[in-house]
Amino acid sequence: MAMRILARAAGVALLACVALAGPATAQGTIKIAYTDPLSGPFAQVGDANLKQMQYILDYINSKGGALGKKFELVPFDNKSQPSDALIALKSATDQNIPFIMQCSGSNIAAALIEAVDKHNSRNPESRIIYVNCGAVATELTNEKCSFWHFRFDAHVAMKAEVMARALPKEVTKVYLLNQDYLFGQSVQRDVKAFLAKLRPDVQVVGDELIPLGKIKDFAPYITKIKASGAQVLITGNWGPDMNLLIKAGIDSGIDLRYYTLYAHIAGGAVAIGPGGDGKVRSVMSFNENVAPEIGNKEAEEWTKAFRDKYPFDFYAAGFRTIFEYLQEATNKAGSADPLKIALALEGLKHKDFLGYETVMRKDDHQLISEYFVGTFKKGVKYDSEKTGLGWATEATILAKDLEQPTSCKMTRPAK
Amino acid sequence: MSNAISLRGVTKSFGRTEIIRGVDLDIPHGQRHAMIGPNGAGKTTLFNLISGRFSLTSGTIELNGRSIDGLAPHEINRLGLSRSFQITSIFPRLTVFENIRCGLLWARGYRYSFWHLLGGQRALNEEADRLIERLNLEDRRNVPAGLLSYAEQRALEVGITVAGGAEIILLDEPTAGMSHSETEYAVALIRAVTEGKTLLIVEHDMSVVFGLADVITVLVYGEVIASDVPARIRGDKAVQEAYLGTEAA
Amino acid sequence: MEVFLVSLLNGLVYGMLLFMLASGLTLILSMMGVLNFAHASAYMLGAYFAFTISQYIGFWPALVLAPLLCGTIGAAIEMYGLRRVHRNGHIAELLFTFGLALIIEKVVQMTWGLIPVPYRIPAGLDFPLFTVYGTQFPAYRAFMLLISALMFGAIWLGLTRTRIGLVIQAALHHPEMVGALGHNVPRVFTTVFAAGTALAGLAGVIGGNYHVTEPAMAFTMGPIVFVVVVFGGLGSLTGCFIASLLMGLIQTFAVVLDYSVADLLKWFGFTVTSATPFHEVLTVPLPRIGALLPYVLLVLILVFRPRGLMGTRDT
Amino acid sequence: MSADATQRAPQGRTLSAAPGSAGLARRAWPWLVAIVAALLLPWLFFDWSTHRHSGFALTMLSEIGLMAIFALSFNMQMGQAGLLSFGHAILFGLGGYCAAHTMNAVKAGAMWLPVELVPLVGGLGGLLFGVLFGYVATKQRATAFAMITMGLGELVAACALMFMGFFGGEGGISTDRVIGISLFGVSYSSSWQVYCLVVAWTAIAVLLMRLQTQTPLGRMANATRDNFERAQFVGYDPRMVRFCQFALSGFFAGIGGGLYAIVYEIVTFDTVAAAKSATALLAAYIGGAGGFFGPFLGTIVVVLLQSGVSLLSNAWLLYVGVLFIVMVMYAPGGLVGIIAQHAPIARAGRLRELIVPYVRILLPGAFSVFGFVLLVELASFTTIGAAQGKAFKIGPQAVDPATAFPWLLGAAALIGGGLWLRLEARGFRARWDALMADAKAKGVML
Repeated sequence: MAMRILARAAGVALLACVALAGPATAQGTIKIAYTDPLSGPFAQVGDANLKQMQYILDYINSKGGALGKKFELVPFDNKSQPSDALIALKSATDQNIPFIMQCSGSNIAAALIEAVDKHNSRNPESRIIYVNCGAVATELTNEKCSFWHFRFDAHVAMKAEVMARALPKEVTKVYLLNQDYLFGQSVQRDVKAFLAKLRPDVQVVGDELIPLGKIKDFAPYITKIKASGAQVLITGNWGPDMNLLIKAGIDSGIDLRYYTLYAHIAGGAVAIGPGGDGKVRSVMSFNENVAPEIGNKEAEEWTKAFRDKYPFDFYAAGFRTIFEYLQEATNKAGSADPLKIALALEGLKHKDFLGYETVMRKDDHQLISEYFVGTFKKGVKYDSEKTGLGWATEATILAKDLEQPTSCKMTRPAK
Repeated sequence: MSNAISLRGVTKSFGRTEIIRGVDLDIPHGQRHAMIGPNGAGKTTLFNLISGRFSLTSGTIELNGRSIDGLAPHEINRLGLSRSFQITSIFPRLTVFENIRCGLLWARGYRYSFWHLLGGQRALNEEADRLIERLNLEDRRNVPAGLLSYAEQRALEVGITVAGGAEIILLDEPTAGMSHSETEYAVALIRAVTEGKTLLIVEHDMSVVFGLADVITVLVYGEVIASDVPARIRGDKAVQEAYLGTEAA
Repeated sequence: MEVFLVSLLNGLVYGMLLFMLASGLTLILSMMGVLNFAHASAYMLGAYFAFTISQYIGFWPALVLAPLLCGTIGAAIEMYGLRRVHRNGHIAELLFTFGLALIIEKVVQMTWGLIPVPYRIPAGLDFPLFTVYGTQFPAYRAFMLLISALMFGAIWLGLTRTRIGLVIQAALHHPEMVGALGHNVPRVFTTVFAAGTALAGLAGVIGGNYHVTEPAMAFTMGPIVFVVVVFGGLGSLTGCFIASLLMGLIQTFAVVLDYSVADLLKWFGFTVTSATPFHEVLTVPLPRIGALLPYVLLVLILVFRPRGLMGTRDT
Repeated sequence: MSADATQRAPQGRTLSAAPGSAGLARRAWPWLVAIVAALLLPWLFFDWSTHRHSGFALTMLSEIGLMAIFALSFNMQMGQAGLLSFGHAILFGLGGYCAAHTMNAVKAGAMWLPVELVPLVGGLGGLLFGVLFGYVATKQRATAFAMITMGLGELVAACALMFMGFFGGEGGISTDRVIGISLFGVSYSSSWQVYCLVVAWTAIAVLLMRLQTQTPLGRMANATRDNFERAQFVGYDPRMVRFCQFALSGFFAGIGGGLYAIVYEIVTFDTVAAAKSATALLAAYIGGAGGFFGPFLGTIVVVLLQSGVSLLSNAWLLYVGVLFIVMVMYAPGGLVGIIAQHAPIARAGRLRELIVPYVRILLPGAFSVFGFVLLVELASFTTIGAAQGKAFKIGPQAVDPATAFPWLLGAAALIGGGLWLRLEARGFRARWDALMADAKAKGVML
């Protein structure tokens, strides 16, 4: 009987040998390594991102790719572990892949920034650019900024400003509830700072930190929020911590509006459900109703094509901006050399597919683009996750209003 | 200081059941002392009290004139008392040699050392091997103890108990379940390895008891009903009534 | 007063949900000695089964069918898996259930997808039952309380009034005695494991729509259930019941009480000063670490009273 | 307890005589071979066209080295002392944090320490926390110990996110191994140099742990595992034995953590999290907790699964789950157990006669594995992978998973292979029993 295991072990060893040899890839493409959790409890994030990126890349490639080559995505599962992300990085640099992309988790982002920096200075022959598509800790383009790191998502402080700007006039009492780690703490700090600056009339009646992913019942928090008399709950929570929080609030029937950063991400709509009609807002770079709202037929068609093809929402269409930047910078650099591309990316201006102006700021490599606040409600053109409700744009904050100062002191490599 | 073990008014209750009811007992140095009594008389419980496995309900127990109240079993062991178990208690996944050596380690001062390599401790290893030879287990030296036959395990148990050279030895039915010849060998072994030591032994086999003991104590229902030299115990009416009469038949 | 009453109700609801999960594990752990890591997976399966069944024939049949399905799976696992592994020791059993948990999670992901499924509270129960100081108390929570109370009663009757129940009860106190009693040990084990799994499934059915039904729900619920079981004590359903309510209430009240652990310890006679190790940790306000409190209690009780609250023997 | 000889193999051969120089050489050569092999292995992946080492292979091999230390230190508790810990990673991770802080201090000029000794700092950190947590945890044993370590693990992991000072929050503590101080004048800027350091420390740590099993403490840890009550009556306080063993295992776990800090140049809360602890448990069990080197073998398998197979399939966790279940059901002694079962036959000199039977069962085995993998991948592809815009391929051949053909093929391979395997297994078992009987007759069982 023990032999059956041997057989299986042999199979595994075989697979492993193949793995060690490195994933075989087609020649003549420009590869982009992508690492995020693709298995385990957080797999949904990476998986949904991957599908949307693939759709966008197919489109970009149909428009000619760059330097006459196509872009190719090479996914690596990092299981939410920085060490695995670094192994992915090694694998990418072994294959001379010019880009590594990562969206989920500022801990992994911090590890990657450091590792890419060190790798590029130690191994100038196989440099790589880190494309950050969603790790939003503010310091990554401030104190911890790096020449090789380009962030294509608004950071926490920017999102906090979006939130403060979008807060309706009649709101005077807000409650803050965030996860007790770097990200949640900075949401807490930045929201308070921007409320004080932009909305001195607003009073923070409660301010709470909760352990990450440990709370199973949010009813007690709702009780406390109710008792505080808050009109709005601002939260940076994501995953179960957000889903359960909003669900508990809606179930208790209290009159409260929820301002979130991640309610529009995969799974949010289902978790909130019809009870959340008109109650939940989310700060987002895109939603499927933006295009019809601003009357951009082309963008709407392109978005709809994704919906028709895949069984879930196209919330990350903003990734298109990323790939268009990479496309443009690569063409401008005239080669796939990461240093040349990085220099081409600096200060690059680009009109995104919705028609808004964006810029990759040279000082800190932070993309400055427009941002939206959406309301989750009935009666929108494109609903979310088949719930009958969807995101309607409530406020659009333009790039020029999000130009925040940076403390970044970047060291640039000698040319 | 003349007594190795001294019990005064020892009682032990489990819940409301009193198992040991006021036992007084003195065992002088160098005596071979046997304890007999019917099943459930509390012999093993008394062993457990003396060796610190159970705590006393009331009374005092002294070893060499020192109270053992509140001491943990290993502390009592370090005072020079070693015991065996009725149900074989060895280290089944270690070899016979290592079992014996474990019995020696503390006594030879190795304590919790992680800087001595046992392979290099020649004196220690030779001592263990000598004891194994005396136990007649040299053929089985490198066999895991769990694979030994029952009689071999009992011999090993005695070996572990006496290995450290404790001054006071408590043996709980060392020959239980052995064949006649095995018993004979075991008794000779016990006699040899406990030479000059204080021995307290619980035994059901009367030939062992009367062959080995200097003094016999009879325990019935948690009380000492007699304690005397073998010849007089044999003639004791109360003992015969309570115990020997039925058992000897 | 307002906050107190509402928190009390919330704590009860959460505690009873915990109890539903933990009672099954108490039975399994106490009798079979299996640290069943797949227990929370059964909770998840219960929720997903209920979701699928309720899509076709409604919530009420699902309330019965889903736990039965979970129980059947549990029985199969015990008969064809655990029983084989049993002779290889407890660590093997534990790893077996660990592997099982991994497989169940992946299978759930492959069957129902990675994102949460819209498992909703049945329309018949989706209304506010009453309003306390302006906060609605949903009827569904009352229903959860009712179900768990009924379940507690049913287990109690089952254990005290049926033959197998009496055997199980005896075995809870002296697991080594089951065989000696001349009973069919494998059958008793299968029954217990199936029943425990079914209970977890039931918890999933009524907890899945109260919370969110998603592939990570087992992962997040797992450790806390162990805490409840060990805290309550092995072999004691009553202990488990009290521990569940206690954990529910502690976590609920921890949120509304702005004190630090240092203050709590003072209550028990420990004074925390700046010289105390970990004083930085101990002086953090309670709401911030409310969810960690169970683990603190777990460590404390195991160090000072290893048999747990009402356990019949040491853990 | 299973009665296979594997469990006892390490204790079975104790040298009672002091090691002579000949004996030393005899026992040293496997170590030397292993070290040389470890140093040669990366050259298999060397890219001769660019004259570069494969960073991926080096990092993976380094990961194997440091995780092997971690798994072996875990086994100092589980295998040697019978203490099942669910929170062993806290010792590993805290050691790593200490090492990272130290490197930063050295880099900042606040202290002097060569890179080569940084793992030692990690070890001392692990020892310190091992003493601290060991004091609490080793008050109990068995399940209570497991639960205490679980509680401690959860608490430390949560603290690692909450308290910025020592843990650096979510971003962790990043560091730079190129601190300019080296005993051998090496910069450690390349992965190859780091790998050599990892090999050296792995060899040292493994050797020390191996030797520790032959010390009085190591032996008494075995004794308390086997029978904690008996250990008391030979004068040992089992709690103290547990405590010392726990603290020492913290030392070695900390060395692993220190190497982690050097290899990855960042230490985050993931290093103290439950998943890391689980990895050690799995490695120890798969490899075989009964033998000393089992966890080493297990680590190789687990790291290859985690970092290798996960690149190929996002259903890798499912394979891990199945592997464990199959292992605990059919090979409770782990890989080392399987190997050790062959020892009597090898001693009887008839191992060669097993080759043909093995081929005969491996063939259907491979078939059923192929069928199983195919079915899982198909299911995974249709529900998760399809939308990633890739085609499903069996080898070079693209297959449409929407058609019945691949599913039928998978099912046929699985079921057919399974039935065939059952058939062949009978013959194999007969052959095996015959050879074992022969070994028994020759008296080479032990």
